[in-house]
Amino acid sequence: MATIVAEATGQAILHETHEQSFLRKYVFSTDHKIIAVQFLIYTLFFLLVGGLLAMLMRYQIAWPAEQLPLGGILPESMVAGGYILPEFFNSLLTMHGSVMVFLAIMPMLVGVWANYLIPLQLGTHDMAFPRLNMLSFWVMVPAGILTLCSFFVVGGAAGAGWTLYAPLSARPDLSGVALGQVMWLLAVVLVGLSSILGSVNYITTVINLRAPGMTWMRMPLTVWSLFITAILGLLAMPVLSAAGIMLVFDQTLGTSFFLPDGGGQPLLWQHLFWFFGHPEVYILILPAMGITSEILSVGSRKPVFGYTAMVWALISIAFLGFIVWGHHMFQSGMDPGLGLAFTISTLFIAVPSAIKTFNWMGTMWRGNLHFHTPMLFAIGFVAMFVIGGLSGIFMASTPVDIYIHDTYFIVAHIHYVLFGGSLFALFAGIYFWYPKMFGRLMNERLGKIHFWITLVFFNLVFFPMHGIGMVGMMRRIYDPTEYEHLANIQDTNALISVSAFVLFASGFLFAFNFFRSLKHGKKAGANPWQATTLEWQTPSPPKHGNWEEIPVVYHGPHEYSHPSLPDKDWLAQNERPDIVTPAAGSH
Amino acid sequence: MDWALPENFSTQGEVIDQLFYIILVLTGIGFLLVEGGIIWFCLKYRRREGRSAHYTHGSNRLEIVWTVIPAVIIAILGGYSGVVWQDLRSESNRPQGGLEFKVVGKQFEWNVTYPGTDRTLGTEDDFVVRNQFHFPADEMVTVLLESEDVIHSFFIPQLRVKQDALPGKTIAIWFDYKSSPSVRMEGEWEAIGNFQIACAELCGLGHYRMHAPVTVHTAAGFDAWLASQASAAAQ
Amino acid sequence: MNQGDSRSAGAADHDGHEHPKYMLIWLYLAILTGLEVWAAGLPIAKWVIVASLLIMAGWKALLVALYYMHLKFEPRRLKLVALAPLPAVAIMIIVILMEY
Amino acid sequence: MAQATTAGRLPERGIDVYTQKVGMWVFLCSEVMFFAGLIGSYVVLRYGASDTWAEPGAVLAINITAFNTFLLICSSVTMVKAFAHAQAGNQGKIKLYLLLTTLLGAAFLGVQVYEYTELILHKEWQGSHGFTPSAGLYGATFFTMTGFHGFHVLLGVICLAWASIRAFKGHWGKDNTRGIEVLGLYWHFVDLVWIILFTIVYLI
Ligand code: HEA
Ligand code: HEA
Ligand code: CUA
Ligand SMILES: [Cu+2]
Repeated sequence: MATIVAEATGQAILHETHEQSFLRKYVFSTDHKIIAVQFLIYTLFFLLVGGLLAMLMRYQIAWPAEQLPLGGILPESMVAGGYILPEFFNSLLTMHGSVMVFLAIMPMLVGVWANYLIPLQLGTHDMAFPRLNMLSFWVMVPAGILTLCSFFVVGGAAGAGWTLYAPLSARPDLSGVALGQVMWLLAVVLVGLSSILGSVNYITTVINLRAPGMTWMRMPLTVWSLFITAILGLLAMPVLSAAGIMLVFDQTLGTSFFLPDGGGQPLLWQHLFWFFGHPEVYILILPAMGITSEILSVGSRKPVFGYTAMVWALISIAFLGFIVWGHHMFQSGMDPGLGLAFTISTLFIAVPSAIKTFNWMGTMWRGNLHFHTPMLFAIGFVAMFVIGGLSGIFMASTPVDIYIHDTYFIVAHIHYVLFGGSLFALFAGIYFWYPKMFGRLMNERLGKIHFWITLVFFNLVFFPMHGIGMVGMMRRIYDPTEYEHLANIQDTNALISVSAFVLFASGFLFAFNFFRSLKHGKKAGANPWQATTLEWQTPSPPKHGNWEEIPVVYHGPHEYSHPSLPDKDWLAQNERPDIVTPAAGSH
Repeated sequence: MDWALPENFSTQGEVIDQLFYIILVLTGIGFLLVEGGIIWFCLKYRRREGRSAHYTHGSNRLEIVWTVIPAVIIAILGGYSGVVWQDLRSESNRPQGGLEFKVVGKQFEWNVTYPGTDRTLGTEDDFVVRNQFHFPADEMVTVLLESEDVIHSFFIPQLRVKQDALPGKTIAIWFDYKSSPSVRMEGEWEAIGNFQIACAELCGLGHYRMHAPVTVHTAAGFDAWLASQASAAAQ
Repeated sequence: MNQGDSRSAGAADHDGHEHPKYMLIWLYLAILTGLEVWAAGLPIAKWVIVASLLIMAGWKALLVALYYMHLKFEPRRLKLVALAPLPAVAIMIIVILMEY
Repeated sequence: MAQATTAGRLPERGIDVYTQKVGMWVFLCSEVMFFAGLIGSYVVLRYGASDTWAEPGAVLAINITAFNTFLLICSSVTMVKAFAHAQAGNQGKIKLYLLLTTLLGAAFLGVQVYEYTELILHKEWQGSHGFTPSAGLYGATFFTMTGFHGFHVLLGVICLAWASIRAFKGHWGKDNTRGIEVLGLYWHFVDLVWIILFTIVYLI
């Protein structure tokens, strides 16, 4: 009986496709693939916005005494007499961080890839709750609009850092930002809502809608990572929402949750923010790890090395992620005893991370490496993430953190894990799944040029930041030349900024490739990378409903180069393994 | 272009720097291992016609190796960091009866309350100097940090000191300045070190210029300075 | 939507168990509420009151979750889903309380 | 690890619970965290500034809220009754109990609105007239927590009203109980949160 019902719903979905208006089909669509593409366009736009903000910031930091070229086109409240104003600089850095984290990288990892890949890789017709899914995108739209508009209200956009430490963030009289801050918080509450709705969907889908034979330990690592990420989002985002709402009340209703004058506690904000914030940074890295594992396996033509260990490492990173948030607060006046506990728990995250790193290398070991663009970015991910992860060790050691806290050492760390990590993997993912999404391949040659420019200039931008951090350059300063101890590093700042401009420009190369290939890319066929997971076993782009018939899964996700396979080096998850002799599988 | 830790002048800076370099070596090894491995694999196993990849799902023995080795390193590092941290910050190690200053951050300045000639805070002869921090060398001094408005952070890079100043709370930190035998004394009050307090926590639009000069004196020079300031304040 | 969805519609949740005595639970909850209100005003040490109130509240919450929300009769994996956030809650509250 | 070679096992069967129910439980997990954030803050703030709290009963009216708690408990039992009758297919009883639940929920909201107005307009608190959200941490936490709970009740009542209308159209029945069960889960959760809020906000 079960299968009959299933087939019936499947058919229903398939049939729906025919008589749909443009609006239903592409705008208010409930098809997970369309929603993923909507998210992709949205997040690429905000990646551009976040990058632009960074460029303005970099100009100011490197040449604080120079006038901003074309500064005149910005309103007086931002750039006066050609100079970026300090309050605008604060908005720039705050909104750069927030836009990148909340509107670009997080929705790109989760909104795009969880939506696109979970149903396809698990072999179902759609998400568990398609309409909820649509809602989770449309909730993001007002969030984006609020964010963009906040630049133009009186007082400017939020300016207390993306961490919004109270009391600065709670008192317009002290920060000079009133409405902008509230708009920021409302936007974040909306992002939180979107991410919770998304998470409910992803978790339920993974728990209940796997194709027959798709056991837990046969799920592709991407799905595993997205599943764990959804759990993190589900449990962390509501705490930020609760805290954010209290902060809005402090600003607008005259409450004093985080204001010491009324008996409130500034540290409470930090605890709540980081209780969310640390799981959040793992939300930003786990899917990237999953994507990397997958692409490395495809590119090396080898099964993922240590699949089981990879799964458990994901789970333990997620779990540890909830008990380390205090490492952002070592110098905040938190109890020193707590600092000790948080040091230990934080350092232990290096263990599952090491497992992942070495397993990625194990995957490449004795492989047959195809250096196509996705593979290059995936390798780049491993190489760059490790640098960011290792710099995390410095900060996790409380005594060392006394010195490097709130310096550019932290900024270097942030970008090695977020750009070198998350964004590299995202680029890998886009190059990899683009043919599935749009039926055409992105241009390989342009892709490779994009990769090399990104790799080189990314390192030129962010590696020196370790250096100037060691010198003691603080974060979030408008004018480093104010300080005697920073006198010698202004040339480094200039180097960083120039490289940052090139890095930004390379984004347009990517954009060009992206849009051009929609029309002119090489036709992809169903499985251009000869990959094994289910999404490649259906036409590109897949039809509404994904499958005429739900596939049946016979074995694990990454079966490449099995010695007994006759004329190809891969075995799709829904291919019967009859040809494979038992026992040969183990090493 | 000079990317190094600035010269250190404090006792706590020594252990911090030492720990920094220990971690640098450990992570440096990890870095070389991983990056070297990646490059090597990329060269050695790049695609060649006719060769196929080695089919394996992994090795439990290796998993154990690369779980246990980092775990051991981490445990030792964590333990040692913890010991150092306790030494530096645990309330029970706070120097008793030494010289104390109260430093209050406020948008965008540092106001220092000096203990006066009786060298104790909270007495009649305390006086406040705006945006100037003087203290004697070779003595553990305690700073009681407060804030009037938002969170600031008291940062003196050359002494490896950093601590947030929280409104509504007083936080004690302690540190010293170790003079070297070859110091040059400058001026009337025998100044031997000049630094800046920087504010390391975003505190509003003047955050970037919230700095104050720090002057370290010889013990004698400091006493003289304190006396002169105290009498000036008394008038 | 497909397999996952349809398979269990029948058996498990319909005739898997007797209906719990809903009215009895209701009485239980009402009496506990009365007890709480009564205990809150007792002239005894504050911490005793707080502790007993918390126990009673927890008890009531448990009754609702187990019987009205049928958690007691659900498969183990659903119970796991329901319990998942509790460690996070515990850690959060314990740590932020440790500051004081 | 011979994954490649294990031929197709039986399809793994999810967790034997229908999807909407799993979804609701997953959603409730996030609700737990939301209220945990609020309650955790409440505990910490109160612990740090206990002198700004009044004795239980001095400002907040315990009797009225005890009655309100009772209303919510009653609505929970009517809700499960509606579900039980849906399973049994008693159309009349489904309508009756869903309607009752809706009304009880609405009554709860009514009492809360009354309570709020009394507090804001007529209560003396720390010398000022009116106990408002800006009346110190006590007022702030009180209104935030009960307000968000009230908001959840409101959403619940709207859904219940919709379910009742459907009941009158004969929508629910022996083979259509899921909507009622899932809505019930939400409703009981709201009750559960209230049980805790009532205790820590009013009684302690
Ligand atoms: C994707 C995001 C991401 C990721 C994955 C991480 C990963 C880690 N982070 Fe990071 N972090 C951020 C994003 C991220 N972080 C952000 C955005 C901030 C700043 C927030 C702000 O203030 O604005 C921050 C800040 C931050 C701080 C606070 C610093 C401060 O403000 O003073 C600390 C302190 O402990 C820290 C530690 C770590 C650690 C230990 C890891 C670990 O998970 C890393 C583990 C990985 C490895 C260690 C590498 C692989 C392992 C090996 C090669 C094995 C060999 C290694 C050893 C044996 C040591 N991070
Ligand atoms: C994922 C996150 C992410 C990313 C990608 C970046 C990218 C960059 N960041 Fe940022 N950064 C943060 C997250 C991120 N950052 C965070 C969280 C902070 C902390 C904020 C705080 O302190 O509160 C921070 C802070 C921060 C600072 C410190 C500010 C300060 O403390 O004063 C600096 C300074 O140089 C900086 C620079 C840059 C630069 C030069 C880039 C460049 O790499 C940008 C390069 C440009 C692009 C990557 C865009 C290219 C893309 C396109 C052109 C799109 C194509 C379009 C279509 C297809 C439509 N960042
Ligand atoms: Cu004070 Cu920054
Ligand atoms: Cu962290």
